[in-house]
Amino acid sequence: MMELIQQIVDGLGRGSIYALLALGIAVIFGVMHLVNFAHGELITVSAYTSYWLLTSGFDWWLVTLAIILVAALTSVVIEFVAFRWVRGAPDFTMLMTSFGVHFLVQALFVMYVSANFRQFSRPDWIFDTWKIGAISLEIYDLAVIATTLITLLCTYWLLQHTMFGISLRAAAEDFDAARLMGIRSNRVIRGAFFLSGLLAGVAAVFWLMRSGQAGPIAGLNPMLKGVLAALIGGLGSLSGAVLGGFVLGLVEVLLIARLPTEIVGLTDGIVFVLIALLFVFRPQGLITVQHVERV
Amino acid sequence: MGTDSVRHFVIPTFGSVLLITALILGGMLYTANGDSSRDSLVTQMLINAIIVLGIQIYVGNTGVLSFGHIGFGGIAGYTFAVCAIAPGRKMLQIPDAPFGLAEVDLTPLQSGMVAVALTVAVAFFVSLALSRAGARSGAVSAVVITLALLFVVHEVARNWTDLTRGGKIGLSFSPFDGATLQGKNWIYVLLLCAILLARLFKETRIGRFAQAAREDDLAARTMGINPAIQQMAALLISVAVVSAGSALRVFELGSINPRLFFFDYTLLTLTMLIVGGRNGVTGALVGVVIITFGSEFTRKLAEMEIDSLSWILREGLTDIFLGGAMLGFMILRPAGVLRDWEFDHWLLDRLRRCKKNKAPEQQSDVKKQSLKAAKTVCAPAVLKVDGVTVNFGGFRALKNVNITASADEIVGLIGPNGAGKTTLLNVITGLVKSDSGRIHLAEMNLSGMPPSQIARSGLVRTFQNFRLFSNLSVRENIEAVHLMAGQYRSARSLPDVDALLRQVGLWEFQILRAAALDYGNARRLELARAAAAAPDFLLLDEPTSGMDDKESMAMIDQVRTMADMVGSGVICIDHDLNFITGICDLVYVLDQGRVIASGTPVEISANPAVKAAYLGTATNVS
Amino acid sequence: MVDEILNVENLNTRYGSIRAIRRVGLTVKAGEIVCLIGPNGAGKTTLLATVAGLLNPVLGRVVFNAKDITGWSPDRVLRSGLSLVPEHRRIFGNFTVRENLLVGGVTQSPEHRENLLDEMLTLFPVLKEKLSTPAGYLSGGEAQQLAIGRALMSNPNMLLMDEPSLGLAPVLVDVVFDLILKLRDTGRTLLVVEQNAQRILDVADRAYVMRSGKIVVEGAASELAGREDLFDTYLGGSGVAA
Amino acid sequence: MVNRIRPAFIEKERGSMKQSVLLTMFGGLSAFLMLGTAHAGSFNIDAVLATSLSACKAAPSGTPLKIGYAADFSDLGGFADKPASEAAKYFVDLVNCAGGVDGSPIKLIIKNIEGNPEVTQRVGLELMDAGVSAMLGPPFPDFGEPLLQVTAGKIATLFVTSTEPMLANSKALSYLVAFDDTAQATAAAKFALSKGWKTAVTFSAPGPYFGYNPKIFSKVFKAGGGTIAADYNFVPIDDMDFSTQANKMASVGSAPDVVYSAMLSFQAAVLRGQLDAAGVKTNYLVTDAFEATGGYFTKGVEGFYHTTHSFPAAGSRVKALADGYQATIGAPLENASFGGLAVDAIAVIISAFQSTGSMDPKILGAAIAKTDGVEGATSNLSYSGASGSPAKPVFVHRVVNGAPTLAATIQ
Repeated sequence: MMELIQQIVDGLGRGSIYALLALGIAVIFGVMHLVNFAHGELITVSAYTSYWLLTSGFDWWLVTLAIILVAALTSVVIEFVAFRWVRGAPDFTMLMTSFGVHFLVQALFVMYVSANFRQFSRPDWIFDTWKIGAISLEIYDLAVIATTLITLLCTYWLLQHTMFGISLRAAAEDFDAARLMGIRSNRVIRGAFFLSGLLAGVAAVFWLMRSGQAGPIAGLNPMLKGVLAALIGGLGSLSGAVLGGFVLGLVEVLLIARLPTEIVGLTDGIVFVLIALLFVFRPQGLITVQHVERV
Repeated sequence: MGTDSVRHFVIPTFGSVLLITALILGGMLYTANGDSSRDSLVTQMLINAIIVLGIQIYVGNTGVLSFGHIGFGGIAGYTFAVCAIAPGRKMLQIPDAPFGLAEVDLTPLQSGMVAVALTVAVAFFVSLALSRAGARSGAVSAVVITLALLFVVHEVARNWTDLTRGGKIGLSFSPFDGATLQGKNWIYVLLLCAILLARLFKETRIGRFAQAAREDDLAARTMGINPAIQQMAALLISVAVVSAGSALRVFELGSINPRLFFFDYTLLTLTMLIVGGRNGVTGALVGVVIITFGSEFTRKLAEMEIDSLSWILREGLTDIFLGGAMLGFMILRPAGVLRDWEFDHWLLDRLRRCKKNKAPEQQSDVKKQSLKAAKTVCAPAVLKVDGVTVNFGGFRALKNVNITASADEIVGLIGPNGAGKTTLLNVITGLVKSDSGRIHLAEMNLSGMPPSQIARSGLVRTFQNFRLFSNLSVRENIEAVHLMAGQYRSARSLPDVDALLRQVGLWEFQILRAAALDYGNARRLELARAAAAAPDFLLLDEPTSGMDDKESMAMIDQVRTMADMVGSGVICIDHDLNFITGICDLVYVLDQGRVIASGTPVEISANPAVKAAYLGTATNVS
Repeated sequence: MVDEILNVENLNTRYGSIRAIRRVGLTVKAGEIVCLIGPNGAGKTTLLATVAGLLNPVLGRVVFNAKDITGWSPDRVLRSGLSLVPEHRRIFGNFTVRENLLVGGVTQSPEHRENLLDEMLTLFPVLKEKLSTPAGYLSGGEAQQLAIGRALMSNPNMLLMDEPSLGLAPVLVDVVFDLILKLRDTGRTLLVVEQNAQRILDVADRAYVMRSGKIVVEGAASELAGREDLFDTYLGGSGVAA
Repeated sequence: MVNRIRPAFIEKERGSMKQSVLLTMFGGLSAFLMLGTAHAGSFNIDAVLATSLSACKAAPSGTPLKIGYAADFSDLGGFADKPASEAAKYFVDLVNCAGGVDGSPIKLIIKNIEGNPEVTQRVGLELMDAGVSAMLGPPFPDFGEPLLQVTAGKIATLFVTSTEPMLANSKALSYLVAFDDTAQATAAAKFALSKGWKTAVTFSAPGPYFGYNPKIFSKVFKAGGGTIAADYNFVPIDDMDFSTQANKMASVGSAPDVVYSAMLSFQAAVLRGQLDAAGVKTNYLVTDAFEATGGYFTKGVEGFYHTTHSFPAAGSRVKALADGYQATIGAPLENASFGGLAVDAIAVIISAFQSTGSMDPKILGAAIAKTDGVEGATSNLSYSGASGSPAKPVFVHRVVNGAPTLAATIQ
């Protein structure tokens, strides 16, 4: 029992980061119908930012702010450079565009920075734990969960109660109708990328605190987890993405903890099989978004 | 039939042979200086071409984006390696291989066949999963499932060390026993097979159906095409080609490791496919050539030492080229360099033009085939709509609708906007489920059947907003449905494609892309396409909308002749009362989901309730 | 002409490769109700969509309030004071009624938005009770009122309405037509596409009849309403001389 | 003797432009003096490393000895091949500056394999077409194996930074320059036993390196009387959360004496942090991955032991290489160990060339298998008796106050 609680706490810690990444992907999918496989590049850029700032002696608190800002700006820049030209194109085109961006950013870092991993120091408190009975709570996990909850609440508030949020949701639901209401498509899409970048930035802070390294492919793994979580949740649904993130985190932890050692290495593979099965039997993901086709 | 087999078999075969000849000659020219790395580049390019063509068979014809094909390649590659590597070497590499695989000793040819067979078997189950998940053009579920396959193969290859020796190292042939390909004959043979398969598959019935579903899934289904089966067939064939190519790739590289068939290679092959034009075989080959030589050129460029340009001529340039090519093409020319242009189409066109110059084509008089005579032997089929009710949420779209139509008459369905006419057509063709009521055609109960089966049973429709197969030519639009009729409606005499084309006045435009037609012609094509299915009933949704008076009146004749040619009844929704009175034997009037009147056109125009429903007066029937 | 608020000249729009409207011209004077009637597929909706900026014309111009708005994006058109109530209403089903109205007021300053919201609630008392209901649960009539209210939230000078009575029960159709009159009384100009020709001719000042992408008849509504041959014209007759 | 003193001298004088000019002049002088005393035609690595590029001897006029380098500059192998190729270029410049080898200059041709197996084969063929007498190879077997298919025993390939035992095959003229993982893990186990550690926990992943090292370690550790308490699985590079494994280890009660793994430093640091937090205090012994990722300065690795290729002790050749490189190029050599291994590889080829006097790839390649006691930058290398893996010492570092100290040298 204690073991299970412990694993749930661990899983929520993992899932929080996934949830933030997935939410960012779902926001963009909502307004543009784009599965953004270039979302991980925001983490890559954040990683190099933290490396440069930390090795120049800046404090983690400052770096945190910088990461979030840089991620959000990068997201807007990527939209401006690439995605704005394929707006409204078939899904196939947009998907391949996002892969093109992924390729290019990676190559630019190999070209102009280094193919090597760059290490930077983690904050001091990162491994501190509180013991409550048999359960050890990592401060880090608590911080992640708390920050994620706060971020999600802020995002929720933003989406529900500000004109920007309402515009964003309106554009996600019916883009043309939203334009007819006076919502500027440029502004709302840029806003979506900015928000998505902010969320990726918050996720990046925690991801990087733990990984402590930057490399050209630093964003690949977080991108995959984010996309998977968003897919589990049903892509178009924002709450589904958050749910998907937590589900993915929990499933991973439970698999790592419960699988026999010989096949623990297959955890990612098993997660993929589960997701494929989910799509075979529920192609819309956990939460279904209705899209009506008129004949 | 003769000209058909020329167009769909002889010329494509001839074109494919010319294509491979061009590739081989080009390769020989490039390697003429005896440079062994150039030789190797050409070999690698030809192998990539096989794999890309394999992917093209699936992605091009069905429009479903697959990330999984390289995963299949991985399965094939490992199977091939495990079978073909000499037992002595395997004892060093994987002594603990399960099922005694370490002792297996097969020739490369046998191993290749085992690899293809095994992979196709796996593909069969994947195709079941894909069709269960409703894979179709642009569906996310297909992307996820194929991506999952790619990752699972990669993870298994990394973790099943007893069989694969794990990540980063993998299996390898002994560099001494001549594992690399002796001569290129095998590659040539396989490449020719791949080109022929890909090219001819496009012309087969299955290929045509798949392309129709790619262009418009819904329209294909209402024309009697069940995309799931075509996609399954396309997947199996394409996986077989990819597997053979992957086995060659492993043989040529002399080794395999998990990275060999993973993300990088998936993106590389997809880029090749997309750059050239994924819907065409010539396009796919051109893409392979462009990307191969483009990246080789950038690689050489990056090796150059020019101080002033060292900021760009450095490592990573090839990746910049690949990423840039992908991004640039997606933004500027998403359909690729050649779109779906085929070399042999162009060839045929040229040949035709030559012929025309020599001997002017005799003006063929279209003999209006009348099949009605043949049909009158048995009583005309009757379509009965019996007490159909449909609710959308709280809104009752149809209320206890009863309609009877006989296959020897033309029945009109009129009523104001929102009366439920289109909904009724949707119910009849199976696109909308009714909450109660039944639909019978002759003695058959159609309720609950999927749209494709209803179409095969003899009900085919057109759409208010066209749903043509827009990237297929006018002729191909009709041919796809005609092929369906040949398969499922062979009990009836089928209309001739040429006759249909001439009848609706599209003969001149037959090689035009359907998307390029103007309004009236597009409507006429929809009519001809539906007629090609040799249905018992043609269901027409607003056939004259957007046409001017002259065109509308001409349409009366066209619909009549069409119905005559294929011997079908017509149910027709329209607003144009002149059209309706001109064409219909019987008219039903719908308002707010119920039938408010029925009778001959004359009776109907005299009925005040009809006028009220249309123009909306205070005497509105409620 | 000072009182001409909307002027459409020689407008041609393609829908894909298809030319959906051809050489269409019409004018609307300030304070008028003008209706646009004609059979399905005549191009009425395409015309409204082009005026509102959803489609780009291949030829011709649209002048609104003395400004050439041809080719403007929909949000810019809206900001210039021209609002479209689209066909099938297109309300945001997952939004509450209040949120739907707020989206409509996205171009307004926050205070003004609140004022407009109050104004709408007095204009549409039905919506007041359902402020926090998801709009997807509204009945057809309520949804139509919401759609109109949402369009009015941008405080437009002129309203384009596409089939406002479509799919409504007769009682609700009355409500909608009363509303159209009420809106005119508040000084707004209306261009209405309507299936229910007789009813709209009763309230409109002038009418245009479209067929096959062209305007075939134009005249005072009262005059057209009295014409017995309208029924035939409307349904495909060879046409009455304008 | 002079060059033994030199590194310390450089340490002191670094930073001043004027002095560094003086320094290079002095270096040139000392090299000249040394070569003067050395036997003509022989090759002395210490002398070469002490050469200054600003005072070169007359360019050698013989047929150049061509050496190819199929290097991976992509995100996969760039971390190793970038610094290694930089050091190789620098070293070849030094050799040529010092008069070449037996009158022949060395020509180094570096080509990027771009992390792509197909390109690797083409690069191999291009290098062979260019007439190289031997070539250096990339760090990983997933490109090494395809390369060996085209070299096919016709030319020697020296894998500069790889430790994969399967790549070592003197029959295929395929050689390692670093010790292989068998030697590395055996040395680790011996070191653990010598510290008196009795119980160990390993972290492994299936496959080579990450799995092979722990496997050999366990075998040797058990044979020496130790116990392997448990083996935990992890995902190399990607895993950033070991709380599940840490909690499991904590629940066992008694901490092991040592945790052994081949994981990369940023991962090992996370593991250690989480184990510390879970109350498991233990020693950490990891492989050379530390220097691969240059992770000394992160706080999490304090006290770690790791097995590696070299130690830049004062007066060592690696230190001479790194310091000379920095003084000449103006930037530090990103990774001295990998740089040292590249110099080792060139030294081995030179030695084989000198012993046979032939530039024929087959003769030269076969001669490598018979070379003994080649003086390299990281250590001396011997190939005779081994099947392509050199016999050379394993250095065990310990991180103390954020800097490496030499804990042991295991032969």
